[in-house]
Amino acid sequence: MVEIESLKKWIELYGEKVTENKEHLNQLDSDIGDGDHGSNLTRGAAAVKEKVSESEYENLSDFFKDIGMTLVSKVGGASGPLYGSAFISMAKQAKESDDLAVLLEAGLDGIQKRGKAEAGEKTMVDEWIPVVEALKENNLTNKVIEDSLQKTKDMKATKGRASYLGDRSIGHIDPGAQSSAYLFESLLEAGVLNG
Amino acid sequence: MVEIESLKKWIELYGEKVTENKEHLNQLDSDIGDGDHGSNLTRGAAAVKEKVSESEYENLSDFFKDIGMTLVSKVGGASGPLYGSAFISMAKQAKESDDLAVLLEAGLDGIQKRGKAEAGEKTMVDEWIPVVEALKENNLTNKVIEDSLQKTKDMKATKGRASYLGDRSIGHIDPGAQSSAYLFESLLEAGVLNG
Amino acid sequence: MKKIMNNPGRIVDEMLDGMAFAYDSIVERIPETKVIHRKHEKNGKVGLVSGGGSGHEPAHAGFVGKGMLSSAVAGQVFTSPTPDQVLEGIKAADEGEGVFLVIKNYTGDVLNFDMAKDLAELEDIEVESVVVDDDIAVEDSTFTAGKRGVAGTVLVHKILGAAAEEGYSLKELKDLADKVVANLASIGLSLKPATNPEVGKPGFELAADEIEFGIGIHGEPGYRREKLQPSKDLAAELVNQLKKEQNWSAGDSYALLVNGMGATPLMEQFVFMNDVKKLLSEKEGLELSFRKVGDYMTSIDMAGVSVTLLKLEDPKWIEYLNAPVDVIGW
Amino acid sequence: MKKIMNNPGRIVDEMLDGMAFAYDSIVERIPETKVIHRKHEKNGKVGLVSGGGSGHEPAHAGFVGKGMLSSAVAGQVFTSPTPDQVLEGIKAADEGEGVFLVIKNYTGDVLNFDMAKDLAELEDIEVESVVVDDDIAVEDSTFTAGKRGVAGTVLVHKILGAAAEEGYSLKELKDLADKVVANLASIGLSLKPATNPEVGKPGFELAADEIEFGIGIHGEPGYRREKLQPSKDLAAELVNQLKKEQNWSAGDSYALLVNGMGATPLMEQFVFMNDVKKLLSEKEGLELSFRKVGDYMTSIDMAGVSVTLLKLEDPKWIEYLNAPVDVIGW
Ligand SMILES: Nc1ncnc2c1ncn2[C@@H]1O[C@H](COP(=O)(O)OP(=O)(O)O)[C@@H](O)[C@H]1O
Ligand SMILES: Nc1ncnc2c1ncn2[C@@H]1O[C@H](COP(=O)(O)OP(=O)(O)O)[C@@H](O)[C@H]1O
Ligand SMILES: [Mg+2]
Ligand SMILES: [Mg+2]
Ligand SMILES: [Mg+2]
Ligand SMILES: [Mg+2]
Repeated sequence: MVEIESLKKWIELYGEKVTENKEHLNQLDSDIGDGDHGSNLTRGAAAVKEKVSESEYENLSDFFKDIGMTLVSKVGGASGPLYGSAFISMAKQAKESDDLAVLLEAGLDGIQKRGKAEAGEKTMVDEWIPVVEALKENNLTNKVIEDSLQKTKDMKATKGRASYLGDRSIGHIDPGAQSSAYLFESLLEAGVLNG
Repeated sequence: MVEIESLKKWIELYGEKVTENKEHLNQLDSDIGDGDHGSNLTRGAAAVKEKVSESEYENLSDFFKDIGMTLVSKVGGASGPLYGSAFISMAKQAKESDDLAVLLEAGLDGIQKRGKAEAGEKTMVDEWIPVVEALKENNLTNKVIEDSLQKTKDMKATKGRASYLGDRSIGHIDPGAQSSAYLFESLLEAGVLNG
Repeated sequence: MKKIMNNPGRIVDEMLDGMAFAYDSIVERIPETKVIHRKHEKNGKVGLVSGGGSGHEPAHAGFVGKGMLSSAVAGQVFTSPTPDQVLEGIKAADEGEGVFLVIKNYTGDVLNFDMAKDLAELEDIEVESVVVDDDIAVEDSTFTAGKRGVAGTVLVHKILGAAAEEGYSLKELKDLADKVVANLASIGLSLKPATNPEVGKPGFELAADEIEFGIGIHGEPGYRREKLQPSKDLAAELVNQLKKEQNWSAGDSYALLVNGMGATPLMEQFVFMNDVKKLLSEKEGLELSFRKVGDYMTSIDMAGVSVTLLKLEDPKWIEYLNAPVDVIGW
Repeated sequence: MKKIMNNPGRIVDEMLDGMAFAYDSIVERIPETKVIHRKHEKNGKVGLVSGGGSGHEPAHAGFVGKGMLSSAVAGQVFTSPTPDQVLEGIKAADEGEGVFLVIKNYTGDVLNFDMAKDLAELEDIEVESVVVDDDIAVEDSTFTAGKRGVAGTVLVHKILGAAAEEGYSLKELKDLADKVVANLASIGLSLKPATNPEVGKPGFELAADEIEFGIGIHGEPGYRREKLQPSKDLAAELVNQLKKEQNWSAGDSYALLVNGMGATPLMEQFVFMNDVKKLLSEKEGLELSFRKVGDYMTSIDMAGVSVTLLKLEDPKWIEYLNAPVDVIGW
């Protein structure tokens, strides 16, 4: 069972991490994309912060829905609808469950429904899948997060903008996997799991 | 009295000098103009060479007229009509005189009628005036040519493109004076005066 | 980065305001949105909406007006607009007969426009769409996001715009769009990368004597780098790629667009057109029934050109390409 | 130098061929000349001819066609065309009612066009002319060749073109031209110099954080260099210079042209327009009855913009500015 307060903390930390690492995310995206992933998410993070800090939430679903809608309407690009769909899907799931593993699994499902990416295509999905697995088994650690991230390096992108590079996408970390790693690191730091 | 053969030599040498020094003329023109004086005259020299080498001349006037018309129709820019007018004016004068000083004085007159520049305005005129003077006194030397050229350095341009620079035109040799210096150096080298 | 701008974060807003002010007889900006809408009065025709990341000016807002787009939705530079913005564009364009979306094939655009379509249908606006994927530099396989949408999109706008103006139904527009896109192929090259104002440095690097074939309009990688070479050789390379893709027969009728990338002087574009002409018209014997040269689908300040060929399957398309329009950038 | 070209010495020829091919319904190249002539059939009106060095595309050939120029004469890059070429342009333009020349104020252009005028008169073609000198960055004194002719020239083409189309006599065109030129003022700035293909290196140097105010369209020096600054400050500087020159009163009617120098993305031009608007319209209260943004009088691949203001002394000028044309570049 998760508390809204700690979730707020989570999302706040995530926003901070993305903002601090804006240039790094842009750089990763420059290497295999168009260099805007950090700028996109920073814009989204600022909007989410404003939205969430202004509101009182009675239930998880409204909280996730606000985040999802804000991301969808502020981020743009590929990552906007994907992260947005994750949170909107979590909002739906939150009406039935408050188990974090279940919620994040619904989030992953939202991303995959929208973006059609499977494991191994070098997208954010490659960060989400192992994390959701670990959560289910109750052993999400920074190592899991970091290992999955590093694994995207050897993958060849077959979805999204990086797929235009073909083999040349190999050797680079996927920017969306990196921003997802920040999301899950923040989850650990915010202590949501201990809640 | 001048011979057409030596004049042909003169014009040939002039064309060679301009062509060899194309970059230098462009550089002088870059400093205080638009950097094309060498390219303009090289284009003219090639056309004059073709025209003159194809033709047999019975009289001076036709020879000068061909050169003048060719320059007018091939050079463009400010220097095209000015050099062109010089030779066309010499062609007119050649119907009455074959004295080189008289001819070149007519040439200078053609330039000034067209371009309205007086002495001291930092134009080709500042090379022509002292040369014509020297020719009249029968003492044209490379020193006269070089000295007049160097004097344009301290002048402030008040005609042509260089005038936009105002005081900043000071300290640079005028490109049209430089190309005119080549014209007169060639005159000496071709031995027209000894003719 | 040397750019005429104030705040990179506000560059799109200020651009849209400048555009709406300068051409207020043709377009207006819908307040509080990133939508440029035509002033042309509504007369019960299908609305045509396009858009995408900014930085491709005059695309897409420059094609809004009588005879072309009803509205254009601008995203941040090189970033797809969001679904709520696209929805605003759709709502403005709707004249009761449905709205047709022209989407360039990028994951971001496809996802955002698709979400907008869902939203519009919730508001009872019928929506159809086509995804333009004319960039043959990219392989169209399951291992890529598919071919990218580039300059050929502008020809789609023009042809569909004229057809919509003529009164085509949503369904008819969809059929026409599918046919046009199937006959469309583009390919580009770059001499100098673009600098996204929000990023502040060039999207890639090219040596002083290097060019890249097959580059995308957001600086996506091309298929080969080579030394700078004469225009006629550059033209030959692009034309060869197009030839491999399309089945040319002498006498076939094509529309030809030579498109500048934003920082390529028109002088160079015309020289390039002259070389392309020699290859297509004199050597291959194609009938180039429609020709156009200029900046239509740019990539900010990239130097380079692209060539688009549209096989004119239906002679009516020539009419549509030549139909008069009242827009800023055609 | 990175340019799409073959032989720099043939760049103008190839450009003209490319242009005539691409737009053969509007223009033709007169064989063996550097003249682009409109295809519009002759109907006994005064012919309008302009031209100058190349490198300013779409000027001048891009303005040839119904409602604007009858012919445009192209010189080498940044070099005035020669009198024989101008004469060809005049002859092509002549419909029996005389020919009017629009000359930009540069020594070369003035001398060559004047010689052409003499030649045309020998062939019994009546010729009148105006010398456009709208660049207020240069002092108009006996110590200079006078103010330069820059982007405002395009508005002269447009207004005179519409008037000629309406049937103005040579004398009436001359009066109109003099009035328009007297009310015209332009000023520009540069972020990056142009490279003349025949020269091979930039015409001047600017540091990475430097801009120059008052630069000419051939890279002639401006009046001051400063650090790069926000668009609104750049706009304020140019607007202030124009204000010093023209006597503005709130409510006065002006035409406004924001002109790109060739390598300036439209995005930046629109942002700049937005800042100019705030100053002229919101602060000074001018009535901007006609507005236009884009590349009209460029300087090859220079990055920069210019602002042109034309005081609309006669409301008819607005009509002329808005009159339809069939040209490549308006
Ligand atoms: N089809 C997809 N499914 C899942 N994730 C995707 C897909 N396409 C792209 N992504 C993710 O989006 C990231 C890029 O996001 P971003 O740079 O913001 O958008 P854009 O590519 O439109 O510029 C990629 O690094 C990748 O992780
Ligand atoms: N009014 C004038 N009278 C005499 N010479 C002039 C005049 N204006 C310019 N010139 C000469 O022309 C030269 C420049 O020629 P050129 O570079 O070929 O033409 P442009 O200035 O049109 O590019 C100057 O260096 C100067 O000597
Ligand atoms: Mg990206
Ligand atoms: Mg010069
Ligand atoms: Mg993007
Ligand atoms: Mg010149």
